[in-house]
Amino acid sequence: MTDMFQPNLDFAAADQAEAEEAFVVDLEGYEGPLHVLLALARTQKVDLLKLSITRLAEQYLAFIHEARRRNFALAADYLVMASWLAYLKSRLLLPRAEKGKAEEPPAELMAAALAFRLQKLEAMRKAVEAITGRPQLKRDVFTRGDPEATVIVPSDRIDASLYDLMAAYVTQRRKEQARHYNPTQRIEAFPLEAARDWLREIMPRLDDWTPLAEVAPQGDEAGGPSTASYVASTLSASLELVKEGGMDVKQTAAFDPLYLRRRDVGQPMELTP
Amino acid sequence: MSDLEFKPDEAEIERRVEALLFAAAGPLSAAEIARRLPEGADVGGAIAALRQRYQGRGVELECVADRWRFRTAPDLSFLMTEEREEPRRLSKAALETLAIIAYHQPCTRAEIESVRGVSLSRGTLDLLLEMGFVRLRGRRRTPGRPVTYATSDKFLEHFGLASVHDLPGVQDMRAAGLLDLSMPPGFEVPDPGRGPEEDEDLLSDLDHDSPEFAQDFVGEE
Amino acid sequence: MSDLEFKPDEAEIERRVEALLFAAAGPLSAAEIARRLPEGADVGGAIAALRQRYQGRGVELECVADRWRFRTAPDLSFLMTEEREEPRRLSKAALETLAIIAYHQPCTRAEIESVRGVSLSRGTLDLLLEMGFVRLRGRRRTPGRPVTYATSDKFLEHFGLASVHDLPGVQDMRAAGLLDLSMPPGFEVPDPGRGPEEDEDLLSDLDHDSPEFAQDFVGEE
Repeated sequence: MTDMFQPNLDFAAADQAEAEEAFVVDLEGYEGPLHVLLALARTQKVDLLKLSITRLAEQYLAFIHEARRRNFALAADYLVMASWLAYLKSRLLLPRAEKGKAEEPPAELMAAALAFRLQKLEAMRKAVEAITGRPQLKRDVFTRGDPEATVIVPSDRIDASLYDLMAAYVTQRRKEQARHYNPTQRIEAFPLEAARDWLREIMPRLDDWTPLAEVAPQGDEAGGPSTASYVASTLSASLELVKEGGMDVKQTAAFDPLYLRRRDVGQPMELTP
Repeated sequence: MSDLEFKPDEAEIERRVEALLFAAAGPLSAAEIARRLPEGADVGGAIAALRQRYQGRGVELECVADRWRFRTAPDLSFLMTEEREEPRRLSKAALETLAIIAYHQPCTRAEIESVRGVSLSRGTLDLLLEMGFVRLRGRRRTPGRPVTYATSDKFLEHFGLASVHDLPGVQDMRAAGLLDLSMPPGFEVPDPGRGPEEDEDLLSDLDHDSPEFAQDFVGEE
Repeated sequence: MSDLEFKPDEAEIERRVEALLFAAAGPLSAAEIARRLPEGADVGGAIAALRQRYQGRGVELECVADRWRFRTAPDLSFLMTEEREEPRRLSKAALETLAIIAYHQPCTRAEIESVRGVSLSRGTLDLLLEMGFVRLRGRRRTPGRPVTYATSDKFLEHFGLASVHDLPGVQDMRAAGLLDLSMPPGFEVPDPGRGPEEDEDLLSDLDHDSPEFAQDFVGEE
């Protein structure tokens, strides 16, 4: 690894120890797959550009395996990275028989790109060390504690940034929103109990698959719960009945209409009058 | 630090006293200085040496009521009062008003007040006009023909914007972490780059006789 | 005052610059100093002389964000226990984000995320903005016109840097190609947060339009 600046990077040593025990799986310590990969790559103790991606892939997969064994809920990006690495590794190892899919870059190029990215992240982490290692104002160096009574103020600055402007605007709009919000105006909902009673009442008629919207009671023009509330409460109640074994629900695809039907097999308990 | 092994010599003590006096929020007594130095350090000697060193410089070491502090050489005090320019610090009200004008321009005083929910004190708009961040733009063709306000070129310059189109929008506010889930789904930020509105007469159109009208109000930048 | 009759010599100019810098509440630019001195005064020479004079003292003259200020010598920080303010601790994520912005500025949120390989969590960027270390700088002239971020003068002042060119290691990193934001071609690290094609488009767009990211319309003020 090349130390391009700040030779006293003691954090490298600390991380080394951490990386050697990389299988002490502590996802909390990592921000994302790239940070895990960087920690793993350090154990190879080579220039990041000469990194063995296949070894790195193995290490990472072992890490993921261990993490799953310990029942960590792994974020999707960890798993996607795992499969991508496994794929890259396989492409690196397989002899290049014929040309791969035209649009895909050679595996070596993809590997080099990953190495570059790790190198870049590493450089940024060193940069953090280098910057925070500098003498900081009010921590290491101090300006005049008691400037003169008649102060010379740097005059060509106005204390207002674009961020201040944005923040001021949002604050305003938020306040305005709060003013218009009227908590006494409650939205009337279709009660769940009523929805259950309603379902029990019409159950005998649900021999065929019926769209949810038709099963739910129709809203009243003059006030009362909204149509959405009728549908939502009816859906909740029907799911309860499905759980109890009194009903079936189906949907052919996401966002398609839901269909309800009375269940014939198994006795629907006390539902039948 | 390495205090324990390292026995500071006179020059080092002098440096330390210099730093302490410089950074202190008020005058320090010899005892207060000694407390922060290694035992046996000759504080009196260091102060005398420093006093000597700063003799005739732009800054001198002064003793007030047995305490020591740096102060400007008396003959240079004229420097301190001359050409003193206060930085223009925008008050919260001014910044908020400016933000509303920026995003909702052109807008009238009543519109600003309706967003802010409080009435605008006279000084706020005046200040913005005087600073040159805001200009009178025209008149709304509504009863009373209220004046409309907009931002000026100086505003764009100060905030580093090429045009009012470049004001950060909803996406940017979200990216900067300013908007969260508590914001209503319909929250929108107007695009302030619109041309003159239908119901608005621009001041420049109105006042053929006195094209300088707007400038007169806004003042020199 | 007696400026008109009295032609100040170099030593006198140096005294005056010293007095001004000591009295200032913040760093002063050479222009700000010159404004308070007789016309034709060699401010640069005076600053160089002062810098020399204070070399190795308890107080030193330093250039931050193209301005000058006196500050205590870094090796004496251990003395300053009373003056020390416990700085707001920045998370690892915030520090990395700050470093990426500092070394790659101006850069967009998407670029920060692509370096770190994770999406920026709420609170990271807005904390940096709120602390004043980072500022919105302009917009990239690419589809979507994303806002670009840069470091502020306060960042340079806090870490004692004369300019962003003085960031530690920046020359070496640039020479090694590490500050290039465009990834090698065909590189698609999976990123469930964003569509990979979108990401790639963005990066290649950048490549074509502007190899140096100089396209930010906002110049330095």
